[in-house]
Amino acid sequence: MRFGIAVFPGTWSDRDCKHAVELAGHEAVMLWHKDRDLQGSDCVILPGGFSYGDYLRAGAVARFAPLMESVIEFADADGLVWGVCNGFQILCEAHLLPGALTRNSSLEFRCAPTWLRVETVDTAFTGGCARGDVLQVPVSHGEGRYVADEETLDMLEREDRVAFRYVRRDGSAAEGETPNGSMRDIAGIVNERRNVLGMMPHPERACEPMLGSSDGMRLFSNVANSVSCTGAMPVAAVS
Amino acid sequence: MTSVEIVVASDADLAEVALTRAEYVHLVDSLGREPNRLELGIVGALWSEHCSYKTSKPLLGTLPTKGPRVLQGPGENAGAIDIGHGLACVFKIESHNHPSAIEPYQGAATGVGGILRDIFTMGARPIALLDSLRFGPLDEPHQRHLFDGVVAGIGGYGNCIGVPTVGGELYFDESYRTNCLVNAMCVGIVEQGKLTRATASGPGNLVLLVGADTGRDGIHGASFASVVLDAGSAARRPAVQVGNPFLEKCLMEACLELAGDPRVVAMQDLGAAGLCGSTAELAHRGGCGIEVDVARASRRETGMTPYEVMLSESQERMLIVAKPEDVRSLQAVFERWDLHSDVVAVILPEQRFVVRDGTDQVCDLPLDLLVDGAPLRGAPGPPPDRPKPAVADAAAAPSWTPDEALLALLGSPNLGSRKGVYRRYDHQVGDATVILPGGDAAMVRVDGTTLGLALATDGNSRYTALDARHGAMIAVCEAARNVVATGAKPAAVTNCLNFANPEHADVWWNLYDAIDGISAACTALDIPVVSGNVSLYNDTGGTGIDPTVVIGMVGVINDVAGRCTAGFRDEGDVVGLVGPVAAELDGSEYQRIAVGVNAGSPPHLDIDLERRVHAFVIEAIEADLLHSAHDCAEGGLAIAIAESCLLGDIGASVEIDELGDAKGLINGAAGILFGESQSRFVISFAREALVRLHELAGRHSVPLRGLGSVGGERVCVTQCIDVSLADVRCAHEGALIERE
Amino acid sequence: MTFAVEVVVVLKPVVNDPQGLVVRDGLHRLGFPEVRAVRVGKHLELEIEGDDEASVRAQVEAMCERLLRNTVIEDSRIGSISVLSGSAM
Amino acid sequence: MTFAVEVVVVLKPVVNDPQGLVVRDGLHRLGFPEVRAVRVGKHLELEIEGDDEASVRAQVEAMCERLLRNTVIEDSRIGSISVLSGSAM
Ligand SMILES: Nc1ncnc2c1ncn2[C@@H]1O[C@H](COP(=O)(O)OP(=O)(O)O)[C@@H](O)[C@H]1O
Ligand SMILES: [Mg+2]
Repeated sequence: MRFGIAVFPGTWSDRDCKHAVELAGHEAVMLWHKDRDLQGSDCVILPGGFSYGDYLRAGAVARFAPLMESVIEFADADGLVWGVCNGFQILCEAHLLPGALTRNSSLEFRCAPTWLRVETVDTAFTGGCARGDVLQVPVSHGEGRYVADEETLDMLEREDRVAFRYVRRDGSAAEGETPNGSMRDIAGIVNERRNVLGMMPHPERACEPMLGSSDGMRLFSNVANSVSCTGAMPVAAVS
Repeated sequence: MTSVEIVVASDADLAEVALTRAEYVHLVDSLGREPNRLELGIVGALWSEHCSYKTSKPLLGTLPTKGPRVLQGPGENAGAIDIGHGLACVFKIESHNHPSAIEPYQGAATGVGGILRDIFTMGARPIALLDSLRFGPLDEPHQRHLFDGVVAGIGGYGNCIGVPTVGGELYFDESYRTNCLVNAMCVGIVEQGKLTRATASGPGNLVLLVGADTGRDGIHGASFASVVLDAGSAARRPAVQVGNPFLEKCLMEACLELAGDPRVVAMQDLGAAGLCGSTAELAHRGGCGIEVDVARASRRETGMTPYEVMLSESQERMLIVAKPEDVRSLQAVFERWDLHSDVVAVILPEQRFVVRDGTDQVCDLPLDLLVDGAPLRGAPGPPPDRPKPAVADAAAAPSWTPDEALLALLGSPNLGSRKGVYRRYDHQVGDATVILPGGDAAMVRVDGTTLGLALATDGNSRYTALDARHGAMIAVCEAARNVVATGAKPAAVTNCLNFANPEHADVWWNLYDAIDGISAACTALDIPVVSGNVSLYNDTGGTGIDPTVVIGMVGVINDVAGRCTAGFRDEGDVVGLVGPVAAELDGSEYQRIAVGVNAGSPPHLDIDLERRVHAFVIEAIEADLLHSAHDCAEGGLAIAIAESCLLGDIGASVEIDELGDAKGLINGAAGILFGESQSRFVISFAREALVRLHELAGRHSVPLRGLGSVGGERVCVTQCIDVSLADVRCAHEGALIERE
Repeated sequence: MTFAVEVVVVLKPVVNDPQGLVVRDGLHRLGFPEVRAVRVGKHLELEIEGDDEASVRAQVEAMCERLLRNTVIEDSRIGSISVLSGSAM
Repeated sequence: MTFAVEVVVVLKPVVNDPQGLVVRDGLHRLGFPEVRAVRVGKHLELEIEGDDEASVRAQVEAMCERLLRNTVIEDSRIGSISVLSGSAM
C-alpha cells in the first residue's frame, strides 16, 4: 500500500516515517505542503516536527497549507489520516480532532520512552492489537499536554475514541505521571468516523529492536492490513 | 577613493574595535594611509582573536592532522574523514561561551545554530549534536539560571531543527563561576563527491546572500569574544542574537539540496564578523578578491549603516558563489523553501576587499592584510615558575563509611545522572541512535550501511589545572576510551581550547602545554585532529577559568550489530577490570568532595599502555567476548562498577585484593575505590570467555583480572561497600535536582 | 494609513496554566508572597494598513478567529488601536 | 485589597523576533496582505494583595526587573491596575 507523508517546512519526522514505512514493506511518497495532490495515498501521515517553527502555537500555521485542504477532503471521504506528534497538533488546530495540545506541565521538552495502553481496537490503526496491549513508544515534544473540556473528554470515552493512554511500564494506570500532564492520561484519540488518529508518541521511532522497541511496527502493519481488507480507499483529492 | 571620513584613531576608537595601538600602527604602515571608520571596524573584527587566531595559530601548527582517513583537515568550516562506502563524516566543535554568559538561552541556541551551519555548508547532513558544558557550583542560583537557560537553549534549537543531541558532558567547578563554557559539536554525513568547499573562484562570479534579513544583531560579536568580560559587557548587550531554528531548518534543507550541484562554486556560512568575515575568507581561500555592495542586502531594520550591515552577526544566513547565468535558477531552489536571497557581491580577480554602498565605495583593503595580516602574538613572557600544588591533606576528609562515600559521589553534580539534561534533548530523531545517552559514547548508525559512529566529548579541567600538558593527554585518552568502550575504533578528533586571558604568561604557557599534550596523545594513539576551535579571554574581573581542553571524538565501527554498551547484562557474568589498580586520589572528584581541594599531580598516564588497552578492548568486542565495557573515569573503580549496575539494572559483587581487610576509607582504601587511575575499563563477560580473554590480554600485555560477578540487587565490594541498587539509583538520579 | 494594533490572547479561564503557576512560585521564592495568581498569555503588536479604525478592527478580529487564537482554549481581545505616523511604504 | 495587574513583556526593538515573522507570513498566506509587521510578546495577569495602587505598582515593577522580563532582551510595561472585588483569601 502507499503511505503519503506530508512535508511542511520544519517537519523532521518525514524521513523517519519513510524509513518505517519502507521497513514495513510499503511504499512512501512525500507530499509537499504547497502541493494539493495526495498522489494516490491510501493513508496520509502528518509527521512530527516543528512545522513553521511551531511559533505562536504548534500546528497553527501548518493547518492552512494547500496540502491540508486535500487532507481534510480526504479525511471527510473516510481516508485514513494519521497525525503523529506535530501531526496531532495540526489535526487539532484544523478541528479534525477535538481538544488542543498545550505546553507540557513540566514546561520542559521531554524525550523519553513511554508505554501506551491500547484503549480501542475499533480503528484501522489499532485493529490488530488487543484492548489493553501495552506498546513501548518514545515521545519527544514540548507541547503534548492534551486538553479538552470535561464534556469532550466524557464524549471521547463514551464513544470509545481514546486510542491510547500513557501507562506505567508494567501496564498499570499512570494516574497523571505522564510525560506531559495530559488530561485523563490521553496519548492519542480518533475522530468520530474513526479514520483520523492523532497521537503524541512516535511509532516510527519504535520499529526496530536496535532502536529500543519494535512495537510501533504493529501500527504500520495494522493500517496496511486494514487497507488490504477493505480494498480500494477513496480516491485522493487532486486539484 | 572614498566619500567616507578618514580619522586618526583615538584610544577610544581602538578600544571599540579591540585593536591595540601597535596593531593600528602596523595597519597604517601596511596600508600607507589611515583607514576610514568602516575599514577600521572591519580590520578590528578580522584581526580579533576570534577570527584571526593571532595567539593560537602559531601553536596549533604542531597538531597531527594527517592520516589515511583524513579528507579535510583544519582550515575549512569543518574537518572531514573517510568512513568508507564513499561517505565522509564531517565534524567540528565550537564554543559560544561569551554570548551564553550574557543570555544563556539565546547564547547556547545560536551556538548550536552556528555549528550546524559549519557542517551543512560542507554539503553534509547533520546527524548528531553533542554539548560540552561548564558552570560554577550548581547550588548558587545564578549558576542554576545559567545551566537551565543553556540546556533549554541547546534543546530549543536542536529539537526544533530535528538533529538529535546524543551526548556531551557537564561539569560544575568554582573556576567557571564568572565564565561558563558552552561548546557544541556537530557531526554530519555526505557522499564524498558532494563535499562542498568554501573557496571562491572565478572573477565575475556572483555571491548570493541567502536566509535571514540583516539586523543590528551582535555587532562586534567577534571582538566581544576576544576581550575580557567586565562591567561594561552589559553595555555591549545589543550583541545578543536571537536564533530562528525554523529558518535554519529551511536553509539547511535548501543547501543540502544543492550539495554537489555543479552550479554551486562555493558555499560559506556567516558566523563571527558576519558578512565581512565570510566574504573575506571566501575570497581569500580562493586567492581572489571580492566587492560587496551593502545596499543590496535586505535589512530587518531601517537606517542601518554600511558598518552595521558588514559587521552584523544576524544568524541563519549563508553565502553561495555561482556563475552569473546560474544565479536565477539557484534562487528558485531557495524560493521553494520560502528563503529570500540577494546578490550582494562579485568576485574580483585581484586580491582586494572592496565594499560599496550603492555607488559609493566605502572600503578598499588588501585582502591578504585583512585576513592574514594580523600581527601574531608570541609568548607574553617566559614560562612562569609553577610550583606543584601541595598534596592534599587526606586527614581533612570527612569520616565517611565507604557506603556513604559512594552515595555522596554518585549524588554529586559532577558524577550524578545526566538524565535531567538529555531527556530535554531530542536524542532519537533520525531513527539512528543505537546507543542512547547515559553510557559512554553515544552511537549513531549511518543510513544505508552497517556502519556506526561512536561520538563523545571529554575534558577534565581538574587535571589540566594541575598540569596542562598531562591533563590534555588524559582528555584525548578519555574521549578515546569512551569510543572504544562501544567497540568503535577512534578515527579522528576535534577540539575546543577554552582558556583565560592569553596575555598572561601562565595562561599562554598553559595553552602551549595543552596543545603539546593533545599532539603527544593524538600522535601516540594515531588519531588525527581534523578541526577545532579556540576560545580565549574566558576571564572576568581578573578571574580566569582553569585551562579547559574539550576533545570531541568520532570512532567508527563497521557493523553496529557488534556494538557494546556500558551496562552489566547477564546474571552470573564475570566482572573484570582491564588496567592497573593504584591509589591515586590527586585531582579526583573524591578529592574535590571529601577534601575540598584540587591538588597534587593528576593520575599517572602510560600512553603506550593506553594504546594497548584500547586495542585489547576493541578486539575483545569484535570477537564478541564482552557483554559490557565501561571506561573507568571520574570517581574511579567503585563508581564505574556502580554505573554499570545502574545502566544494566542489575547488581554486582566484587572483591578488590588491594583493599586487604580495610574496613573504612583508611590506608589507601579511598584511593583504590575512588582514585582515578587511567587506562582502565570495567568489563563483564560470560565465564566461558575467561580463558580467551586472558590469552588476548596476554597478547596485548594488558593487565586483566576478574573482580567478581554480576547479579542480585545490591552493589557490593567485599567488606567495604554494600548498598542496594535502589539507594544507588536514588542518589544518582537526584544529583541535578534543585533542592529548596 | 498605518495602524498599530495590540492583541491579547489568553487561555480560557477553565484551562489550567502551568506556566502561570511556575511564575507565581518563582515570585514567591523571590520574596513576593503577596502574589496570589498569575496567568500568562500572549501580547501581539500588529502594524497594519487600513482606511479607518473600524475596518482595521474588523480585519484583526478576523485574524484572531482564523489564526491568532486557538478557539478551543484561548480567548482574545483587541487592545489599543493607534495611528502610526507616516503612510504605507 | 486585591488588585489585578496587567504586565506586557515585549522584545526590545532591535531584537530579532522570528515568531513575529512567522505570524506575519502566516497572515499574508491567509489573505491578510495588509499586515506589515508583527511582534509577539507576553501578557501577564497578576492577582496581588496590596494596600494601594502606588505600592502595588512599585512591587510589580520590582518583579519585572527580577523575574518577569529578561532584562537583556526584553522590555516590560505595566498596563491596567484594577481593584478586584473581595479581599485576601
Ligand atoms: N551536557 C550533556 N548533554 C547531553 N548528554 C550528556 C551531557 N552530559 C553528559 N551527557 C551524557 O551522559 C553520559 C555520561 O556523561 P559523563 O558522566 O560525562 O560520561 P563520562 O564521564 O563517561 O565521559 C554520556 O552519555 C554523555 O553523553
Ligand atoms: Mg565515559
